[in-house]
Amino acid sequence: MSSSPSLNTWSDALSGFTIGGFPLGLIIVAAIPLVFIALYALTYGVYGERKFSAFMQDRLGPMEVGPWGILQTLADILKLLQKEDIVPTVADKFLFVIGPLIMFVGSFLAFAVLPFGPAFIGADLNVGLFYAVGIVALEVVGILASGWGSNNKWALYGAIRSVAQIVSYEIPASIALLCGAMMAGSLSMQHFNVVQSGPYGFMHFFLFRNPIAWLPFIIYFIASLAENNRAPFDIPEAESELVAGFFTEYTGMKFAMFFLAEYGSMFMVSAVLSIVFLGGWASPLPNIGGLALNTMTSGPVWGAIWIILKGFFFIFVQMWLRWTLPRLRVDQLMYLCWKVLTPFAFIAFVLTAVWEIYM
Amino acid sequence: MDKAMEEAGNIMSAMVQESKAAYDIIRERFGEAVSEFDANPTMPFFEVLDTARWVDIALFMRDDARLKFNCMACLSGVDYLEEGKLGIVCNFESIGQYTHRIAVKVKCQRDGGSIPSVSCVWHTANWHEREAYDMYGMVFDGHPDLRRILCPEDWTGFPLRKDYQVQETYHGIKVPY
Amino acid sequence: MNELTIAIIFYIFAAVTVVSAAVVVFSKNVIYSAFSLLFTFFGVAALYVFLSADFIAVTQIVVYVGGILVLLLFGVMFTNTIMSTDLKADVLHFIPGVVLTVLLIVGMLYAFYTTGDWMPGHIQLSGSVVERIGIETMSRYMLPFEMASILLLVALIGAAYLARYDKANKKEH
Amino acid sequence: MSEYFSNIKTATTTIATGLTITLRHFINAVKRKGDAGIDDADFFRQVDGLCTLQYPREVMPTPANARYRLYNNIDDCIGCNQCDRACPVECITIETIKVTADDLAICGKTSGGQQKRMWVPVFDIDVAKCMTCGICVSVCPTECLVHTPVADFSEFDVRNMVYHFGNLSKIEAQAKTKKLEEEKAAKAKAAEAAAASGQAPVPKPAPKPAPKPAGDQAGE
Amino acid sequence: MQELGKAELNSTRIIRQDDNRVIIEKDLDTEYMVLSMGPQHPSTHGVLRLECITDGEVVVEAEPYLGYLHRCFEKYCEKIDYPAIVPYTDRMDYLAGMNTELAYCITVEKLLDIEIPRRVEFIRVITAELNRIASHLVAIGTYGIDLGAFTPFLFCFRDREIILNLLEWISGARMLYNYVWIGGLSYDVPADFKKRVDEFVSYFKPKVVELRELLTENEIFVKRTKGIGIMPAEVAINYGWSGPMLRGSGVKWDLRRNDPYSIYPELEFDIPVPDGKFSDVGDSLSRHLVRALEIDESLKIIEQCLDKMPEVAGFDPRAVIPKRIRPKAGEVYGRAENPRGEVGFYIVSDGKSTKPLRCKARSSCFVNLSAMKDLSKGQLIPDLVAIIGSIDIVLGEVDR
Amino acid sequence: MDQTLSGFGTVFVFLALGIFFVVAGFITARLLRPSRPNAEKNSTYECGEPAVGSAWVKFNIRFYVVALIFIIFDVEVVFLYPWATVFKPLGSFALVEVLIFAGILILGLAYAWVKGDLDWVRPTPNIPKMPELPGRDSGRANG
Amino acid sequence: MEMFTAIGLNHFLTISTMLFALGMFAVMTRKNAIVILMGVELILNAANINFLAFSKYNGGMEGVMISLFVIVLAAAEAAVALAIVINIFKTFKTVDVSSVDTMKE
Amino acid sequence: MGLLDARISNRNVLVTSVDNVMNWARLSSLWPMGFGLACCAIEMMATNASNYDLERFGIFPRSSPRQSDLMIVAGTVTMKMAERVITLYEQMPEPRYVLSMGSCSNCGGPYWNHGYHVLKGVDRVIPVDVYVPGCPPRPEALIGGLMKIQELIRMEGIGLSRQDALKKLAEKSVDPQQVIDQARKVATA
Ligand code: SF4
Ligand code: SF4
Ligand code: SF4
Repeated sequence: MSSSPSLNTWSDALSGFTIGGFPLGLIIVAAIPLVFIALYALTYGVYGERKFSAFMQDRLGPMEVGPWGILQTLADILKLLQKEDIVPTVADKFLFVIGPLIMFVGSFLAFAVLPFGPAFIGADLNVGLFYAVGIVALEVVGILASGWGSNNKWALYGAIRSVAQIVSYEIPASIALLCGAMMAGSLSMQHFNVVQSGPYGFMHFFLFRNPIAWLPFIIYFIASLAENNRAPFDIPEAESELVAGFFTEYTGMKFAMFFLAEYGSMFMVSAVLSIVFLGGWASPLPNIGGLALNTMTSGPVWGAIWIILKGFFFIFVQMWLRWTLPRLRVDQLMYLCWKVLTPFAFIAFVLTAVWEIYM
Repeated sequence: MDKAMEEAGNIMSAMVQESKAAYDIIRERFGEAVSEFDANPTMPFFEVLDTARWVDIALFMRDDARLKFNCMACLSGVDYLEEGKLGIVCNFESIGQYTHRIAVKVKCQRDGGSIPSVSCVWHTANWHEREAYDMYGMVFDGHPDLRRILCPEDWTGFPLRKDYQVQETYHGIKVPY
Repeated sequence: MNELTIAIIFYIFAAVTVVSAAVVVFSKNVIYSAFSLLFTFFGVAALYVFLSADFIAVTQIVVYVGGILVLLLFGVMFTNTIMSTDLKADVLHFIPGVVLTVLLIVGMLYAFYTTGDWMPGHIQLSGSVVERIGIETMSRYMLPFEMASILLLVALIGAAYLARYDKANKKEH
Repeated sequence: MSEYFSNIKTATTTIATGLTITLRHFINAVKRKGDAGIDDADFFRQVDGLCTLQYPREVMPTPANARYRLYNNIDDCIGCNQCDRACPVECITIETIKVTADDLAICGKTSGGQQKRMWVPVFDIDVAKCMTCGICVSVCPTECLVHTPVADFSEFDVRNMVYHFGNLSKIEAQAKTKKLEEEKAAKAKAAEAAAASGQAPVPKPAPKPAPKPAGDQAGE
Repeated sequence: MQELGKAELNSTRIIRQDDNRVIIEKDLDTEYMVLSMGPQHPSTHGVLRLECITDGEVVVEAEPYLGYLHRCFEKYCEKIDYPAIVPYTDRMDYLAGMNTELAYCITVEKLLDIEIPRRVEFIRVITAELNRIASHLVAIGTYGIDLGAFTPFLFCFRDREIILNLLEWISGARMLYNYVWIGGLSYDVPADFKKRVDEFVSYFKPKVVELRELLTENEIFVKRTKGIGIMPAEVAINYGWSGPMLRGSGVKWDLRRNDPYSIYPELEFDIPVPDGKFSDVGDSLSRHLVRALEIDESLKIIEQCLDKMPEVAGFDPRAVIPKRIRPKAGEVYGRAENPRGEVGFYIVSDGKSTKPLRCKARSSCFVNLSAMKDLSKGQLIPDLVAIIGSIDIVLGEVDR
Repeated sequence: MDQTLSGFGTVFVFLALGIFFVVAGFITARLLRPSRPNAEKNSTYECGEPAVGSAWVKFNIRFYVVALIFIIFDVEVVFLYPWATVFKPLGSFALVEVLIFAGILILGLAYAWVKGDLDWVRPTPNIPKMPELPGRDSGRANG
Repeated sequence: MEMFTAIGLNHFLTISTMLFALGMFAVMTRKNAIVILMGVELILNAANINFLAFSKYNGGMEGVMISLFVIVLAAAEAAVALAIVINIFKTFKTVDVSSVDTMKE
Repeated sequence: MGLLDARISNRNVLVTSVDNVMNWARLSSLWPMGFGLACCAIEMMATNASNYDLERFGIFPRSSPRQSDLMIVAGTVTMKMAERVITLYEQMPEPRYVLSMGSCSNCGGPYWNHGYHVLKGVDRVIPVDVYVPGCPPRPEALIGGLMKIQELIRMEGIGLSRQDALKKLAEKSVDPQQVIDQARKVATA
């Protein structure tokens, strides 16, 4: 069901070629580029993180593997493929294996609703945003499975901390996104982009259109950091406390899955943030008089570029924070979530509602 | 040695004099339980002859308003092979109250000897005594937790004794080069 | 062709749902029960999609998987220790249970398949389900909606109190 | 309540400060510090920017007195054994053979002009054990034992780290030993003969081949 | 068998058996977990092992286990000559080799009763203070890592690298110098030394400020460390704490002032102690602050020394080194203020041999760490990490 | 065919692809990697020490309370999302209604706040004391 | 064949029956209180499937709305029930319902 | 049974190119276990830090042995620690490498003669691939040692044991005596 008939998702566009009503084959065709974008984002997220962090720390970062080290992530993955797989004797074999799977699939599924351009989206669900918020739940279960399945104390600590953290921050995160949904009046991811695109570029973005939007924007950003276990909320995998958190016992490919899932969700939340508050694929450049910058920089290809740029910008900010700040403690984390972010999220919610109705 | 002592007896540095004053207070209280003052110019000390009173002396040293040796700077085990004794040497000082310092020696028999533990007077003695036990094997009576501290639990011998012979293997790993 | 594809997907999810539900019920290990509940909930969510209730499907994931399941898992982890008690759950009243269950299945299925006119026909809902839900909660289901909040409040207060209160210790902590 | 807000405020400002600092570094990453060694006058010319040195490609010069791999210029070694005795780790093994009188010329002089009186067939330094403390170097009278600035010399086999600096091969060493023995025997014979003939020969100095005086005079 | 603890409301007991394994007997409510932190753990700073008995995230008790780096220093002292011990003292506190060397050398010098040339004293103080800065940089940097801030660590190491370069330039080695010899130094300083150190000081000052802004003043950092692991002054003294640890508890005690050695009496510097405004006196933050402020003081000392250092033409730093070091019979306890506190050497000489009869190293970290068990009770695991970090242990010194 | 499915069809494809990706990764790895298990290798990692006891212990109740509060607010959010899509046309009345709804739940939050359920209870840490005098068997506690 | 490929109401009803039966079975036979709770969740899910199925094939919003409220109920139920179970566990040190009812505090 | 376990007798072009790719991946992403024992560990940290930056080579430390490929034994291994080192080594997944850093772990180093509690060389308990000398080794030396490990990996292949690789390397490498001669040249120059 397409709630926005004016828009064609890519799969819709291709559905003319199907013989039945159900274009499964074409969906696959449509999905594959997305998959690659996702994987690309994952691997280059890792590379970017290394480089950015290096530059912030007066280092060079990966240099020797490929020119400027760009093949580093590839080598890492290839290497992880070759690593022996160890399943500890005391571990719960089933949960140990299923954990990374759920984790990865959970973070991967979220990509299905990310629009990469006016006609380039996996699935334009009319509950897209809600779906994006909810799919995190899978990761939670994956983390619990791997933490419990490892039968390792560090892993269990990491998992429980992580789950408590993710579920807590889901509340401010979802309320903050709710504010976005209220501004857009829809939950469809494409709709967000459509209502935020226009000739005046960034002036259409909710962040600039609405004087209160910065509050949910910041709240969601902070909460998304916590949901991804990013610093300063990386207590679940706090190296200096819990060795490696819930994936302490994981080797080789299974570990790679966590790795990819982590960077996948990083991109995911960054993209959601930019879609909901910063117009997603909409071009931020305004048309100035005769200079039709906006028109020039719109379109399917530009859309993908814009959203990836915006996503990467927020990934950059995440990294920037990570390499600057110390880590919070678990009670401070809960304090921040329940006593700062949640009340402010409610305030933002009320203000947005009032603004939207009366202004 | 004798000459040095004589000299020291005649002209004692200010530091040694302070120690002497502190010693006199202890001597006054405990009499024969402590030995004569040794005005060693680099480390003036006295010895506790009656080891049973060591804890009392320690408590007195810590709590007496004139002494206030609130800090035990160091406790070293020593092996007096010729005398057939093991001993400890403790260096005391008073932080924030006085400037005097003094060292105390306590000795015990080499085999099966024991020294009362002063870990109930200074926390710091706890680990130091464990270390002395670990290295020399003297027992500290009343120590709350007298285990080896540096060597593994199942290590044989007391490494710093002068007659220590290193064991050949430890858990199947060859020890000597 | 496409019907068949859909049917296959449906059967996959149906199978996932039922099999994992069976694991939930029959597994000796409570932890496995809890984790296979994940698949049940997920499968049920997929079935909701087949029933055009996409919002409910996502809600299912959000609330059941993200909330209830986590709660259950925590419950299992709190109340069971591998070390002292075993995680195996014993079976009680087995025979009457089986008998009743079989009777239930047979009876219900009989009812379904003999009643021919369950379906008055495909009436498609117009508009988005989400928006419909929004409107309905604000209008027709206003009272239940507000009651739900009170219910949740009461549940929160009660559960928090219970979790805090330690009977053996006779104190809140 | 005011504490609540002031907390939020301090947190925000301090985090912002931190972020500015890291961002400054990020922006400064276009600059590089370069490979100036501490000896260079402009060691501090570039204080911001990346400080990474890409080691196998770029090397920062080590100072002249850097103490890394030991090297013995055996041509200058007089076999005095001082280094061996001074080494706390005992990682130098020296075996010496006294030079026979007729070999003195072959054996040669050190670069300092001192006559060498010892063959050093075995001069092994176990660099795997050495802790580069420099004590041996400081006692060496002829300054033939030196630390080189070469630090990077890892091996696949630890046995390769015993460096043999001896100036004689095994066979040569045997030959020299034999020669020495012969000379000794000859001397003994001569001495006997002298004793027999009643002439007191010049008494042979210390039988140990350790020219201690030489060590002491240059060794401080 | 010893009983370690009990859960409050039931019959859970934690028991240490005779073979020293900890077991848990019967548990009912929340279970105690025995968690072994270390020897390979990112935040135990080496090979310390803490056996934590935890109740959820709360540490009921953490018992430190040492000796994973017991390298028999004291045995060595009895086997080798006085001057040869110097490189081993380096390896004791490997982060502050210069200071430990200095402590050892002044101890032996006390025993030998020799006068040291003034220039040597100045060079010793400069190098020791440089090394103190380097050591504090490591302490602060790794403390940052413990609390999750990685970048300050790298900044610290970047600046430390320059100090290492300086010290390598002087002594020939980067970390384990064997530079301070009994009665002198191994080399005189290079010609440009003063200029370079001066440049370093002016380079380093803004970096200290940057570090403070990045880490010490960061609200998260403050919140993580403030009020954690409070040690009252009186107990700190009783525990024998020294150095920044003791000063963190508010006791103004610095051996450079209270038992002065070398040329410290001629120099002006403050002894930073927390005033209780920014931190609670005696907590982890205070200890961190003391270290951070000491860097400033050390810079001050270095500047003064550079001013006052006499230039002697043809100076031979080995001039007064005795040919053979064989002290007369006697005992001595000498000490110096190391970055981590008081490092003392108790040396017994029998007057006959060139080797000490007994040489005990009083290690600052060993003593500081002994309070760990007491400090750890009732802390959360992250706080435990914060406390260990604030103690700033160097296992080489703890285990010797 | 139902339109909803086509949207979720993509999601299904993503699901399938995700699983496929993981499984393919695992299989490739399985083909490549060596496998030489031994008892020590398969032992639980605990910083190099042999692990004492199982990690499967009952966990702290606090985590449960967090999940509890979460679930309540989660359900609330479920109601708010559909409302957010239609609240503009519905106007003030709907707003008031939702504010009452949210207000009641915020009451719950306030309750939890006041009752300290939102505090991560930190036990009062031990402040070291002076050693106790001999004669009492309390060396343990302080030593 | 038609019966299998054309997914209709009966398919959903069958599945919901199965879930319901499994849930019932769990509730009736299992001793572990938490598994009983899981059984209850299964039953609620089965009910929800029915609501939605009828709603779809009858074309009203009632089913959807009711299923929404059922989910609310399920959440509240799970929260409170688990709190009770945990409390039972704290008191009786077991979650075995058969032993709990014979026990006294 | 994975490919890396296989015994392959005929090594054709395909096998070698697969080898090359896999070796490249392994050598480009050597993750050491963050594991320091003594003074050498500080130099190891210094090597990881900005000035030498091991991350240039894709080497970045992991704190869990499960995710590491390389164990840098940096420092003195004592008797008490030896068993832990074995455990940690065993807990690393294969293929794994060991680099012994510093005199102490090479052969006991400064503590070899009287150090009753020091393990005289970590190769007594675990197989060591590369020995880095020095006390402590300069960061340059550690990097050099890591490059040696990379060299070793380059020589490895499917069906080749580590010994074979070492042999292959030995064929290529220079005689240690030549190293000394070279050093002589350097010193005299
Ligand atoms: S440098 Fe030190 S350890 Fe090395 S050979 Fe010389 S004296 Fe021995
Ligand atoms: S001290 Fe110098 S001259 Fe004497 S043996 Fe050693 S290297 Fe040769
Ligand atoms: S080799 Fe030297 S630097 Fe390394 S651990 Fe041993 S003593 Fe320390």
